Amino acid sequence: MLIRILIAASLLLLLWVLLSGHLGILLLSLGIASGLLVAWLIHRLALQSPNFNTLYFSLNLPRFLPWFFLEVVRSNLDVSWRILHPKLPISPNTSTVSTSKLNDVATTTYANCITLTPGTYTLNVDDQTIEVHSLTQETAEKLQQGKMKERISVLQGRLNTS
Amino acid sequence: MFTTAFIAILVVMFVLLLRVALGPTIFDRILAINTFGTAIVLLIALFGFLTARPDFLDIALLYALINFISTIAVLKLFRHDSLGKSVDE
Amino acid sequence: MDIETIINFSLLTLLALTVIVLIRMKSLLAIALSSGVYSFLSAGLFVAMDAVDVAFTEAAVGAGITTILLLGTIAITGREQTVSKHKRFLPIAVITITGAALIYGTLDMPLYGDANAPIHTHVAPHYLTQSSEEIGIPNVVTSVLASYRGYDTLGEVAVIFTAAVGVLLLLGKTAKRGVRKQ
Amino acid sequence: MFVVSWILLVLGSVFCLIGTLGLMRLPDFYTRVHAASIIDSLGAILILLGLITQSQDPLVIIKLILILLFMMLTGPTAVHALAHTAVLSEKNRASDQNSEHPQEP
Repeated sequence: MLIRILIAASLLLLLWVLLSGHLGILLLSLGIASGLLVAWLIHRLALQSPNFNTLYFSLNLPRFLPWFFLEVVRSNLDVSWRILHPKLPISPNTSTVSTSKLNDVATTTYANCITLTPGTYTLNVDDQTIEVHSLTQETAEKLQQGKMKERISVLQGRLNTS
Repeated sequence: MFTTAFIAILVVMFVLLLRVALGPTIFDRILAINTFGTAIVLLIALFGFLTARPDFLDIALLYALINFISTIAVLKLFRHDSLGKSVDE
Repeated sequence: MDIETIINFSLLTLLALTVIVLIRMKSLLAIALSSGVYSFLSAGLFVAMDAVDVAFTEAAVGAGITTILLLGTIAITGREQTVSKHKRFLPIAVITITGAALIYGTLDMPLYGDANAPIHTHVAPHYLTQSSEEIGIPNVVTSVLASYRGYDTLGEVAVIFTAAVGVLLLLGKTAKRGVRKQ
Repeated sequence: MFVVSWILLVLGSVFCLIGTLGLMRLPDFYTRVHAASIIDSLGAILILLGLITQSQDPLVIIKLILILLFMMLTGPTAVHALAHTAVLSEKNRASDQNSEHPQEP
């Protein structure tokens, strides 16, 4: 427990230094104090996830981000084109995609990635499925093919697919 | 250069305010207000560069966080009729 | 017209429009959120006037805490505005007279940005040049508030604390009654 | 570098403007969310990237990256919460009308 608080506190201290840019003794000690306080508050709120999946996940993230950024650009262009088109060629609909084999962190990431790409956003998340609102039929079908889910399930690693 | 982006953001803010005024549902208004927060963050970040003193970014940072909190608070109130209840109910 | 003037005018126009929108709306939830927009805009104006610290406070208090407090109040009372049947003449008269008096008061103030204004020639140069040696904190406003005017700040904090206790008592009491009802 | 930053900023502004156009043009709340997310995603990303390529101070770059990070983390959560609540309240209203006993708020 204590180790975890200390890890969180040192991460927060790093953030403090990055944001302030001052390295005086007074300011650093204030930073250490506030880092410890916030880490303790986070611990009390029980906001920390119970395992180290998150860490593993974050380390894998750089492999996913370039592809995801391209996907964001592509969907932005698509939605922009539809908005600019004089006839507004949209066919709004809701569909569900399955989140089987994804752990909690991966499910959250999946839902957030769906929302971040314009053209789709999540309406509801439960244990097995995500309910998605899509601007057009095509984007819904594209999501059903599950390319994004594949990439995210690679992220969480093959060992902890529970 | 920054002026172009700055004026674009100002136009965006005017239109968003129009959406807040028009509604029609409360969710349209909340959506517009949430996006308004994004626009303000971008505006302040741009302003720092426009005047060649990017010290204002701390405020933009603070706004990016506060905007989120107030949106979540109003939605929690909408769903539970109270701010005090826990989400698990 | 330079860019700063355009910025100031646009932000002030947006501020005025926000107020009109606020007055026209009936849903209190939407009004509470839109008052957040008002705070955001006025803080943007403070940034444009170089009052970064005021902008910081406005962002945290105006857009953050005030919105939450307003929402907490709405949760206890009701979501729709009840139109009052009072006469409108008296409030308008009071507001007009107060506004006129305030504008009359500003006529005596030095021009905006005037380098020879009293505030810029009295103690401000000392604070600006000496505070990093005397206090050792990078932010001048912080060292003015926490050290040069420490007693003043202590009084302010006492006032704010009293106000916070009052608000919490008001909100907390009714919330307990709500629990009993269930 | 200057040209890159200029292109990024202008493109970001264009996407923001398209997003607001969509906010006015699209027919109902559920479709307008898509338009708003253009501003939140590519509009914000491009403008902030444009600023990042413009600045030399590493502290400023770190702050801009943090702003981008916070936006990318909080934006979708807020949008999801909004859409979810909209769906719920629509369902509530429908069930209220069916039972013809509207609940007191």
